[in-house]
Amino acid sequence: MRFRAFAYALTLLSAFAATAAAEDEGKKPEGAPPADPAGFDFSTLFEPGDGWRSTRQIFVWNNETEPETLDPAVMTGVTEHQLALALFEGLASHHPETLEPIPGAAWKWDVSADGTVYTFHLRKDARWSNGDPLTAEDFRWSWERALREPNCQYKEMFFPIRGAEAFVEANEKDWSTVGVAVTSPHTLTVTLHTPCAYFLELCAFETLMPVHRRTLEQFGQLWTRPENIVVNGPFALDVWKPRDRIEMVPNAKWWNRGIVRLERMVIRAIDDQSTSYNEYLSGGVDWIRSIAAGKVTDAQQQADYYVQPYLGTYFFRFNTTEPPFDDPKVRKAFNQAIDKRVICETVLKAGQVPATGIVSPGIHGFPEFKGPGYDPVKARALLAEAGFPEGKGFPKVDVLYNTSESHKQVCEKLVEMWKTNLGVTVTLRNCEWKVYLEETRKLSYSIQRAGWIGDYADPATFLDMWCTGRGNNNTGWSSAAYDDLLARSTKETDPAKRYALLAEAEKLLCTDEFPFMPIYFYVNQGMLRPEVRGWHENIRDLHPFQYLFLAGPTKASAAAAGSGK
Amino acid sequence: MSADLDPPSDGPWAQAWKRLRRNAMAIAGLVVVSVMALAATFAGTVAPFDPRISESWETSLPPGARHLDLVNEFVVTAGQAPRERDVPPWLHDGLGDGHDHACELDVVAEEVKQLRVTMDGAKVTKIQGDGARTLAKVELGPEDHLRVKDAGTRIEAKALEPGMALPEGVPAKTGRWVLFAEWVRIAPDAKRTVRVAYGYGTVSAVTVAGAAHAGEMRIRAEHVRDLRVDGARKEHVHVLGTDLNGYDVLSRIIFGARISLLVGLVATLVSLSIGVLYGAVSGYAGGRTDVLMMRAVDVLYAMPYIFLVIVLLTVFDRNLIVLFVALGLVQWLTPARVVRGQILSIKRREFVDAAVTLGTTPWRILVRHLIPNTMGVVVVFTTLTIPAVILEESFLSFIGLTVKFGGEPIDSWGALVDSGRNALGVNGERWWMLVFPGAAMSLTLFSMNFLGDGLRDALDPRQKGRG
Amino acid sequence: MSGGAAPAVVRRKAADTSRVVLSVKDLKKWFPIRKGLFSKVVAHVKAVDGVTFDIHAGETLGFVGESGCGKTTVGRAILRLLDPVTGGSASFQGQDLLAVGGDELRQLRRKMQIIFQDPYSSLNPRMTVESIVGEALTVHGIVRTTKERRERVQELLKKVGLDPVRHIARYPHEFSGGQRQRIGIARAIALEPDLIVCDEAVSALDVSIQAQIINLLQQLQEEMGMSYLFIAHGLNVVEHISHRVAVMYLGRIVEIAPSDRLYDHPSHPYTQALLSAIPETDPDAPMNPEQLQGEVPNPINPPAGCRFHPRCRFAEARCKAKDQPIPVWRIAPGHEMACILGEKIPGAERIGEQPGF
Amino acid sequence: MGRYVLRRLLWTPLVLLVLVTLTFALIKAAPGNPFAMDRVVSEEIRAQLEARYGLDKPAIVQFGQYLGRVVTDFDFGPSMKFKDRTVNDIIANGIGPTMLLGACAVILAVAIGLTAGTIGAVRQNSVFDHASMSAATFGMSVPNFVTGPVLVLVFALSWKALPVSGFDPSFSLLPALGIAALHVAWRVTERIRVGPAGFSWGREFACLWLGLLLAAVTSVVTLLARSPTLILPAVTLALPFASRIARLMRAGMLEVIGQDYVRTARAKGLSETTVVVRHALKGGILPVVSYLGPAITGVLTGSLVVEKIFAIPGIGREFVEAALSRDYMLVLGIVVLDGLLLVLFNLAVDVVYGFLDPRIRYE
Repeated sequence: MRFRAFAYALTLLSAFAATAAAEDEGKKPEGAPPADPAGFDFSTLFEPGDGWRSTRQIFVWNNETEPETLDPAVMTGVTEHQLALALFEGLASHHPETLEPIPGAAWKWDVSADGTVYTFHLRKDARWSNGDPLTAEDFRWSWERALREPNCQYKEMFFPIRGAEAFVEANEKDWSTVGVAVTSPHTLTVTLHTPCAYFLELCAFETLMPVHRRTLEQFGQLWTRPENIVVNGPFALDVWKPRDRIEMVPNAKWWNRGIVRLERMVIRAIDDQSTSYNEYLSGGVDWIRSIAAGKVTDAQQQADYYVQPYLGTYFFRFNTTEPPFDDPKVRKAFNQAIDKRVICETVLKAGQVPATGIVSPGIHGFPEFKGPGYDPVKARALLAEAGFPEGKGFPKVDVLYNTSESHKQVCEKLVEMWKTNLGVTVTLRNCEWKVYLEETRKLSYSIQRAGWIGDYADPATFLDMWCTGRGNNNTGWSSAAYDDLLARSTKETDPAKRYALLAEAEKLLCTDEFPFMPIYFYVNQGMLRPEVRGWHENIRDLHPFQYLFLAGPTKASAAAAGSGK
Repeated sequence: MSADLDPPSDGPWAQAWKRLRRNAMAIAGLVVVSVMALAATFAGTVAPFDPRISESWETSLPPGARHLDLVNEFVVTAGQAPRERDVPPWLHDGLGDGHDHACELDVVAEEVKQLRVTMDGAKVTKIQGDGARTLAKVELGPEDHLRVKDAGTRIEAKALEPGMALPEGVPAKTGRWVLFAEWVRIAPDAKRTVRVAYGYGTVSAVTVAGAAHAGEMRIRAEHVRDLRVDGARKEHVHVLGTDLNGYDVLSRIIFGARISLLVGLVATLVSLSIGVLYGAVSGYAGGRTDVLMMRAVDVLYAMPYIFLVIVLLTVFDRNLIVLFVALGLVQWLTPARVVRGQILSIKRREFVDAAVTLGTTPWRILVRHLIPNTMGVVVVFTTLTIPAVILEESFLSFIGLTVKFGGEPIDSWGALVDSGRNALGVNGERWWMLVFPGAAMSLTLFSMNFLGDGLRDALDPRQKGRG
Repeated sequence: MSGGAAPAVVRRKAADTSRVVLSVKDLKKWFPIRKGLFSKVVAHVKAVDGVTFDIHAGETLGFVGESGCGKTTVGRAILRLLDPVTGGSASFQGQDLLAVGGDELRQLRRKMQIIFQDPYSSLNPRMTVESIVGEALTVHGIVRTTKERRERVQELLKKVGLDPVRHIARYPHEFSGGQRQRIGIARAIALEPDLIVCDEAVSALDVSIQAQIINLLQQLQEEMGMSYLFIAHGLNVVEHISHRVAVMYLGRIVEIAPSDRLYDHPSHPYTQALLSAIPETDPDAPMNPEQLQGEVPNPINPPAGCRFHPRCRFAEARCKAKDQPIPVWRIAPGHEMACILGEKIPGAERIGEQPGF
Repeated sequence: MGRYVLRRLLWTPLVLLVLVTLTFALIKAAPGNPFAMDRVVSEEIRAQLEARYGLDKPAIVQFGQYLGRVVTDFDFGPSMKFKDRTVNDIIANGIGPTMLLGACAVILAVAIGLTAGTIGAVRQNSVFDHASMSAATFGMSVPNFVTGPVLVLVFALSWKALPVSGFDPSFSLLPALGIAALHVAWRVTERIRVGPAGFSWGREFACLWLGLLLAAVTSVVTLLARSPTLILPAVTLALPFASRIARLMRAGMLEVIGQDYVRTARAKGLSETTVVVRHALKGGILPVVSYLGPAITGVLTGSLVVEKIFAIPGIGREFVEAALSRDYMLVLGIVVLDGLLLVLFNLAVDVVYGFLDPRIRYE
């Protein structure tokens, strides 16, 4: 569950229309690896394409900024996440199109009937890049290390596992209380405290990826250097020039080496979005993951531009512990006074979808909730009911947002609409990211801008946090009925019934209560060369690099090949 | 030695002024700076538009673009006085001028969906609309039609789906290209004329197609095709165009001048006050005090100041006061040194000894005798520091340390220039968002520099031509 | 001051020798020379090295010597412009001049003023004549309103021969050198002081203007009765105005005598040399055999023995001996001189000595 | 002179101490936590983190430990943002590009500025003079975050002649060319060295200076010719300084040319070039040299912008981000480093100035 509002807010990624996809399903493409014994046929992911053999397979793309770390357990950001996907592999991995968990380091898994015990069977041929076998003990050690590592800030990812939360929060020393057991060198048994529908997705998440024990113990902080690092993913680190570029080559020891067609990835760290865009235009890179706000109009004219829905919601929190927003009527009035369509079409302009619910659409099988929409007359009536006819006597309130041009524009628009439709004057208060976070934590705001990006394709990622006392609630809002719905959903093992419970929870939030005010669902825009294949649209910004290849030469790949690499 | 000194005397300032007046460039600079300062001071009156109200459907209009004079939504109710924000200023003004007025709005209420169609030659490969969603197929209703955005050319098709070829008439291109299409759905009462009679404080009647309309009437500005007030077409013009958010560029520049000039002036005054006082005290005190104070300056001189400013601005709330202090702190060292040097030579002059023998207190000597004699340098420093500070501020805007002016969404020139450079298209599209704020800033800096040079020459003729 | 014709010589009034205004004893002012990393004092410039004299009420004491002899330093030390002095004492009207400070000093300053050599740098270019002359009045609270001040300043301007109406609002740069010096004088007399140090007050002026200013000073002395310490580098300048004249050489007084006596009977070789440097108006006078040779020695490291010996016509071997005191002789009432060979002068009476080196 | 340099060097630690203390105090006063994240981290995890970086101790203890580490081991501590890297490591990576870029910019600026200024002064009031001075005033008034993108637009996107961003310097030919240039410069300046009055230290230094300048310019031009990624950033960074230097140079030259000794030289019938090179240049260059101190500070500031626009892996980009993400250790490290550089460069400039202008005495 990553709640990310910074520069990445609008910039998420998705897929280029893979036009040539799956021409003839049944036939195994030439050069594809053998089918996996587990039953999942990886060869279906080996997309056929002409001309890749005659092309230097060098993929140059911009990863926006310098990664804070290459240690998967310590990572927190999108930038790092991209790199972890290439360098490491969890027990499960992602299907590049559907994002369903498919076998990764484990070739199959069994789940107990009550959904709480997972038995993972690791591949016997899985190896570290230095040739060491990858075993269940590697995972157990890596997970224990992550839970003990102070720098690991995503420990929450382990919390479905029995005893993990106590191990961290109560500073437990005894590992045996945690439901992770190595039952054979290649079998890992994980016990959860309650069923967790998305646990396999978590197993593909970077925090749960394994690290090589001997390397860490030998090199300490320096273990991620190109000369030291030992990985278990499809790519190995070759060059790391901080703030400039990272280069990767295929990991020769990876169990599915045959599927990897790229011979090299050059990953730039251009953080200025205008520069990034210019670099794409000039042919310097073949994929950029975001577009500068000022360049969107320009980019939309280009055929290479892509835009996709993204698993994330942009909303505003209300501080429900203090008047006037302790009154749900006021919150609802504020919500209905906003014409979200105008914000999407005139401010954001990248095809963002106006939001009336909190759960981002696109989660398979979960219906999109349609809450009350823009209705200034109704909004005024609600405000009058709450005791502020035409906004008279409304206390001084402000909108807190972190400094950023696009947030500013959205906030300005909101203020304008509240003024026009409700007669209420709201002032703007911006502060810098790290300060904004502290202010949020202390509830020192009236209205606060927020964004929430789901870490797994499950509605729970958007609904969990509104339970009483959850760390990311940050509104002071609490409802016993809501808590009950969520508790019941966790215990429900039937997916359809579970979704129904969650849908009811969303309805509870977004019909009358509105501890927050949803504005829009994120989209993800970028530019991608048509020559890049094996790259699919999806709502989570995940494009496993092992399936990518170039169907023809690009300027960037030619230049990179020319420079002697 | 004749004692006849008529005509009446000139003070040293008057003399400098005389010399300055002979310097055409400096005077031109002075005029420009004064005009800018006046415009900034009376921004509310001078600016044609409110820089806080964006006209969101009037984005990226080129300079000189004319537009119907409406803001976003037009909301009236018969028998009521409309709220200020709901109607354009002309209507509001008309309510109070003691006459009856009427305005007519031609409204076409059509629902337009934007479609982004990726083409390969004449073949449709992908359709996106309704947010970022990829559409499998677009089926048009009986009243619907498709048209090419901006050009308005009708696309004669009843459905749109990947794989199909577009009918002729649509300008086909080779290779992959993007067609922006509009899917137009016209409501049954699509075309109507709304007539609003108003005056004497209220809207007296709202009529739609001849029939009186009761209750609230909301009209989206983007649906209005024509607007006549008392029979005359009502338009306004954006002399320098509008920006990506629909703000009037000229008004933004005028309001931006407020911040930039204010920052420049106040930070300069802060720095010079500190610098002059410090330098003067140090120079006049002399001896160990002087050594100590100057060593402190040396120490501070070696600091990478911009780094400290950045730290300051990230540490404290980013408001104007902090910016003044931060920028002022950067700039005071050089004046302190120069003023000290001046004081050292001035304090040796005998009029200071004379003042001492008269029993004048050290403080009075400092204030009455020493500091006034450094004013020439100080004035020159002011005119040269202001542009430096304005540049400094713009630089901070660029690296993301924009300063807010009392919570108002008003940007400094630096921030305007930065958003202008971001908006600049590959072939120089939307140049006006960069060029005009940039020109305003450069012109001011230019003028200040010329004025500074001129002042230096005028105040200290021996230094002529330096730097 | 109606200029044009040669100025009439104003007779100087006799001084009141019964009242001593200023008494200076063994005054020393050394300036340290610092060097090196830690600014260590390595030597001193002994600008004034033991000077003793009195000034009586209404008297003009001429102070003469080549540049660098320390005469200006004496003047400034007395006015407390060079704090602190290295040694000695000075009392002004019985008050210890060197010990007072703060407000007391500022009160004392009302009674002692200075007129500077350079009429250009001694006036603040950013102030009008009114504020220059009137400043002292404001500072000491003598005037309360601006009107009162203007009236007082106008009176003063009239006194020094400036136009009280046309000149009062002007800035210094609009005046000629002589006029500026008058402004300086106006400023000095504004507080009606008892002593004015005229620090080469006329040296920078043309000869004709010099006479005008000197006459003005004498006139003012007659009217207001203050004493002058009149510093000059040539004996000719002080001749007419001084009651007594002191001759300084390298930080010490070598001879002091009533004016007439000194010019008629110069007894120190240095005084003789200075006198002979005055251009003769009599074309028949013989060429001067007593011209000074050489340069003034470095005051950081003055010659051993008699400081004048390297340039002295009469110097003998004993004059060069180190560490000997220099005897001081009285030749006539009020006429004293310091010379190792003083016993050769008839009637010389040894009355004391200056310390040697 | 030597003593002056020594004294200035002795001051350096004090300067740095004040700098560190000031920065440390500021940072400690800052709201916002380096470990604040967009998701809420429980107090236990946060406490563990703070303990890891020593933030649980009182500020004064932290400061003491920090100073101790810096002084004894020259260890600026771990970065709080970059979990795999230390501040030393980050600075070591970033300082090279920043210095290289800065050096290129300063040398380019000096070369362009001196040439334009000299020609402007010699051909006073000519078309060239007016044009170059207008350009210079303009160059001083346009911020480099405008010049940079416009240059990119023209040279990289429209003409496609240069890359948009990156950092890929190539040094292969540099040493040879540098030596060759020095040799040529020596040859050329020989004509000046053999003046009428024989040996003179002042003239020797002037020649050496000129020679070094020529060599530096040649090296930079070679470097730029071989490293296309460096051209736009170097030019962007150089322009405002070139403008200022051109103006200073022109004014300085005009003053010198008006002086008697230059008139005498002309009257002696020496050629215009000889007069300019042998007599006027040295005097005219003084204001330029005294401007180099501030220019170096300016280059450091400007590199923050240029590094961002051209994605150069320099120290400036690190700094801004470090300040925003409250990476205390990195902020401190960079501030100290830049302070040190500034002190040393300013000292060097003062020394050069002292050589060029015998009137200046360093007590």
